[in-house]
Amino acid sequence: MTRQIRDVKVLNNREISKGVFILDLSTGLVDAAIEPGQFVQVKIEGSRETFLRRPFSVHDYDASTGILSLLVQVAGPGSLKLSGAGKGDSLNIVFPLGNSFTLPLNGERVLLVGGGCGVAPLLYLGKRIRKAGIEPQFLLGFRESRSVLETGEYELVGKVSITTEDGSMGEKGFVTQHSVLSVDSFDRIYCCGPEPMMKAVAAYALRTDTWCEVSLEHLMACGFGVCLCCVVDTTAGNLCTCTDGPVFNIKNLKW
Amino acid sequence: MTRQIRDVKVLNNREISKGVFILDLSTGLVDAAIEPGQFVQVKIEGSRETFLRRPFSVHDYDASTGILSLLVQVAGPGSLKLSGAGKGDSLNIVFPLGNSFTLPLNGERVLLVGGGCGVAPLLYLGKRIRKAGIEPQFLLGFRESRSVLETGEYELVGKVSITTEDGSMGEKGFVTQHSVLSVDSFDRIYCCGPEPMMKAVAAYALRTDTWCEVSLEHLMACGFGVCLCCVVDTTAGNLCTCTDGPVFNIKNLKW
Amino acid sequence: MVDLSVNLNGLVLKNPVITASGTFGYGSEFDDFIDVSRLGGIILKGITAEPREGNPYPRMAETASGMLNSVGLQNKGIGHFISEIYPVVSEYDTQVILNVNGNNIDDYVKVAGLVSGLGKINAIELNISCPNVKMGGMAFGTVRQSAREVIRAVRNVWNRHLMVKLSPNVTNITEFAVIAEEEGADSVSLINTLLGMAVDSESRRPRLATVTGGLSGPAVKPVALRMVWQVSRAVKIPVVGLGGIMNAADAVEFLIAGASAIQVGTASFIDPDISVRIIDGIGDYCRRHSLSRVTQITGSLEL
Amino acid sequence: MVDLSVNLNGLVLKNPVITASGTFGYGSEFDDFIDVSRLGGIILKGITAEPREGNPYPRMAETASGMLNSVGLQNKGIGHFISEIYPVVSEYDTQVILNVNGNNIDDYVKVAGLVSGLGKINAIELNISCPNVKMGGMAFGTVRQSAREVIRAVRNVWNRHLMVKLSPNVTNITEFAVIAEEEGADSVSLINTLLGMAVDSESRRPRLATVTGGLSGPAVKPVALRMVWQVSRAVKIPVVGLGGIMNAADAVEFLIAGASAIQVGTASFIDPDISVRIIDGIGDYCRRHSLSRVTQITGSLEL
Ligand SMILES: Cc1cc2nc3c(=O)[nH]c(=O)nc-3n(C[C@H](O)[C@H](O)[C@H](O)COP(=O)(O)OP(=O)(O)OC[C@H]3O[C@@H](n4cnc5c(N)ncnc54)[C@H](O)[C@@H]3O)c2cc1C
Ligand SMILES: Cc1cc2nc3c(=O)[nH]c(=O)nc-3n(C[C@H](O)[C@H](O)[C@H](O)COP(=O)(O)OP(=O)(O)OC[C@H]3O[C@@H](n4cnc5c(N)ncnc54)[C@H](O)[C@@H]3O)c2cc1C
Ligand SMILES: Cc1cc2nc3c(=O)[nH]c(=O)nc-3n(C[C@H](O)[C@H](O)[C@H](O)COP(=O)(O)O)c2cc1C
Ligand SMILES: Cc1cc2nc3c(=O)[nH]c(=O)nc-3n(C[C@H](O)[C@H](O)[C@H](O)COP(=O)(O)O)c2cc1C
Ligand code: FES
Ligand code: FES
Repeated sequence: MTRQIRDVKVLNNREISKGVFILDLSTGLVDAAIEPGQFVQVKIEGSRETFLRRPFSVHDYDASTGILSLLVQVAGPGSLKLSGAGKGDSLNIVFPLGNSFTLPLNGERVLLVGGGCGVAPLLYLGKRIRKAGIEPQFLLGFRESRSVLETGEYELVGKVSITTEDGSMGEKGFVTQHSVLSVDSFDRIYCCGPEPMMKAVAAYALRTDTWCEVSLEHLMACGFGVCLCCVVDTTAGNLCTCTDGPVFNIKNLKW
Repeated sequence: MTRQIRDVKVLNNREISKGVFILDLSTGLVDAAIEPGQFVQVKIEGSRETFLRRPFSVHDYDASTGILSLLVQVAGPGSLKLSGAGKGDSLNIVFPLGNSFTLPLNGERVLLVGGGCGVAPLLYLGKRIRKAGIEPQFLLGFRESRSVLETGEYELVGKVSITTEDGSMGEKGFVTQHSVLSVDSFDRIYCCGPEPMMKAVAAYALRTDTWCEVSLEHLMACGFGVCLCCVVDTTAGNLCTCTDGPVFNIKNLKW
Repeated sequence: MVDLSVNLNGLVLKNPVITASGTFGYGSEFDDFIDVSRLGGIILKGITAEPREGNPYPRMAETASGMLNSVGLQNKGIGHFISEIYPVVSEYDTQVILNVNGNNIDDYVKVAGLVSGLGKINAIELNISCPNVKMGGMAFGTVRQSAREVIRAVRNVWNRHLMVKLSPNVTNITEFAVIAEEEGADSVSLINTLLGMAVDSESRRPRLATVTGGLSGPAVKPVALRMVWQVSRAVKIPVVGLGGIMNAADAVEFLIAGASAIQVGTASFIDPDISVRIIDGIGDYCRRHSLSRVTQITGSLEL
Repeated sequence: MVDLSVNLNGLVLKNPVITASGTFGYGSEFDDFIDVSRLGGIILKGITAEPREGNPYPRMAETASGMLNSVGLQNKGIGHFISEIYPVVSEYDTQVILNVNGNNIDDYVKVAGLVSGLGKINAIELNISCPNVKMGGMAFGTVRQSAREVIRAVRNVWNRHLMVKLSPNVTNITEFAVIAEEEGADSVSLINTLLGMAVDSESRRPRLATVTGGLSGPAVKPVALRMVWQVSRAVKIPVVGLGGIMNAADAVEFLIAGASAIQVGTASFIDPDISVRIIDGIGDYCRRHSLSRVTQITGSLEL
């Protein structure tokens, strides 16, 4: 889809966990080719500390209504300001940006691994995979039960397994320690979360010789390939995470 | 009164004319020694264009309730942001700042001349003068009838005469052309408004040998006498309009 | 009808708005957002003789009303440009200007020489001021003698429009503008980024892998305006002003201070369509002030 | 208990927070807001031998995350200071530092000589970097030879702590720091304001009566941090860092970059109590990072 600058209206904003919000935005764009893994750059008006836009993954997109959802974790002034957006507020976004996840082929077994707010792009990816006839397995890792995000929507899409570091919910430990990995095997792993967690998942995938794509959250200035600030060192040299990514096959990363 | 930094709550904000707002602030300070002509420095949070505080005159202060009112004309980003403040919002102000008008003596005839939003400090001044037993004459000049501010409150305090440049309300012309100046004479003139208007009033006062104080609106960085940015050239050299003023007797100005 | 065109010492622009090097890619990144051909000119991302990987990540830090970058001239080299990019940018109906960089004089000369064969390129911008590439620990553009030598060497091999981009990280920028003029430059552009730094207080680490980087955005506008004003009074060649221009009012300020044209940099990251909106805004300004030609604004500061 | 005290080459401060010259008046303007004696030190507004009226109004222009000023050292002269202000500031239980200025070397020497008789003043800050006062069209602090001469002359008549305030408007600030060190300065403070300018596009007039003025505030912080880092690696005498410090995190960044103490400037205009809140915030930072002495932060940048 052609990238565009657009004023969109906030339809709804709800806190799904402490400091984590889901914003539903009315894009007015029905049936648009917005792919899982892509992101939007949000302008944060009226905040003295935010000069640049802030990137957020497409958490969900309903092609029939044109509603695009973002999952926003409060991390600093920009996300804080965004978390306070109310119904009817206008947001200026540039979207859709970036490449997207490679969808699986018929009959493949798919694992979606998310850590904390790294789950953001996985719901929409899961929905698209399910639509193509595959029931994905979600494996979601959190610090503690308090920080676990609502999983209802994910359960409609596939199986959901959870780990918490303190064992207060699901299995105790990191996602890479979850029993699902020893019980089942997968053709494709998709992963998004904090970098140490993605590196652990990548190591698991390499060890088990499993195909794996990760979504990188590098610092971005522009988001559409002109500033060259967001680079990641790959086997093909420095690539932009905003245009060549944010999704990369781990075999191309120098991890 | 000791100057202080204080968070105050907005009790009410109403638009009294296009782009002109009155904000009532709950200071929690009852019976405070806030004098007519003094001003407050308002911090404008969440506006990218406003680094410094913005000065606004004390438009009214009710010693029994501690409510302090500001009259805010939208002139740029700071006043625009302030004009959008809602009931319950918190504002951080530094106050009370500056000197104050010299109150008249018993039995003196008093004229209060305001131009546009320069009326801001005159309501509270008029109230204090009335309380001291003198009924002041207000002479308020505006561009056109559309920009005339509500005069109800002023009428409770004294006589009110109005000029508009286009004659659409009151007498046509500038304040210095108003008939009240040829009919009556005054012991004291207090004036606040755009500089050309204050200069015209000062010229009238000098011509008629009338005592006259004006309130200057110079650009300010600090508002409490440390930056020396707000100076006015006086017979005593450069003085700060924020501490030596904003009220000056015209005989001390090099106008 | 307002005449927005400007003539920079022979280089004719349909309007005074040029996009700044390193902030506009090779133009095509903006095709989704604007009609690039509406611009007065586009300056492409900095090019070098050989491919460069640039500096390590992180290369960016946001600061108050600005940003630091330490990209370090990542590019695929002039050879790749000629074969892959030149054919594409030649299609734009605007002045396409190449930003030429080097580690030493030979590099600069080599690039300029190769560009001479490219008919569509009427001008190069000689970048002697990149704070992220060093020569003996000091950028070319901060030492008078080396600035003079590189300008002279390039002038020898390049006979179309030569714009020299000056560094603000000097005691007296007018000296460098005068040197450019003396060595036959057709115009000067300023400012490049101010050398700055950012620290993360919690991790106690620099926020850029290279520790220091170049500051751009509205934060630097007062410094840029001052330098444009100083330089425009010191030389006769046209001055192209930039640094923190975010809207048409900012652009007009630079013209008033003495610039004949302006460049839009960092602002394009935030509003990819801002450059064309600035063209429209300058037109509005001219109409509002009853000016029939944009050139009437240049140097109109009333003292 | 965190030990916040710092020893600047013999000048002991109870904490590393000093208020910057020209932004703190003579201290008493802040009595309503804070207990001035809590500060590590206060630097009084710039003083000259003779009274100065300063520059004409307007002297201030707000810019993106900063402000320009062209006050021009308005003050009533050292004589007035000694008789009227010195008795008042002597009451504060903090290091009271005088910011010394001049049009020529004799002026500086005269002021420093007179201050020698004031027992409470343990340090002067030699301001060779005010962009609003010129000497032959160029500030003292941007020409090596004149910087050296003025420091040497003052060092001859002043034997308590000599802090030299450096200008950021130079190609290489470390050269000036080294000169200060060579001439026997006890510390250097940086940065003074960056020379800038603002224009009103509608009236086409400069926003300052003097056209150019000094830029301060968060906009300059990246430049200031970079210079503090460079200078702290180039000299052995302590570095006092300033430029855009608005909160404790900013202050800590300067300490990490190499400053032994910091100054709070423009921030005091907006939050008159910010200097003491920064002291508290630095204490909190030390506790959070399990540091028993604030001096452990200085120069702790991890490369
Ligand atoms: C492609 C992409 C997709 C993203 N998707 C989401 C998402 O769906 N939901 C979500 O909550 N967050 C997402 N992020 C991260 C989000 O952009 C940052 O949390 C946000 O920009 C922080 O801005 P701030 O002003 O709140 O905090 P800041 O003060 O700017 O930063 C707070 C912390 O976040 C880090 N950070 C800042 N900017 C970025 C950035 N551009 N990328 C990564 N980390 C950053 C900083 O290093 C700092 O540690 C995504 C980032 C990228 C690059
Ligand atoms: C002592 C004093 C009392 C004041 N009382 C009132 C009042 O009661 N009601 C009211 O509406 N306004 C008052 N003003 C003016 C008010 O401070 C400015 O309108 C306001 O600061 C503009 O801020 P802004 O961000 O909206 O616009 P900006 O973009 O900052 O400025 C818009 C226009 O206002 C002028 N301006 C900006 N700051 C000031 C300033 N500090 N003083 C004067 N002019 C300025 C600018 O030159 C510009 O022309 C007072 C000013 C002073 C100094
Ligand atoms: C990410 C980035 C990359 C840049 N790369 C170049 C470059 O390659 N060559 C160059 O001459 N200037 C480069 N610049 C400097 C800009 O062209 C411009 O001089 C500077 O950013 C100031 O303008 P601004 O404040 O409008 O951005 C770069 C700036 C940024 C922010
Ligand atoms: C209004 C104003 C007046 C100043 N006067 C002086 C002065 O007299 N002497 C001096 O050395 N610095 C003076 N300065 C510079 C400050 O001390 C400081 O170096 C500069 O503002 C940068 O710090 P900041 O960004 O924290 O304000 C002045 C700054 C301002 C804003
Ligand atoms: S964020 Fe600018 S190129 Fe990727
Ligand atoms: S506004 Fe700072 S001294 Fe008056």
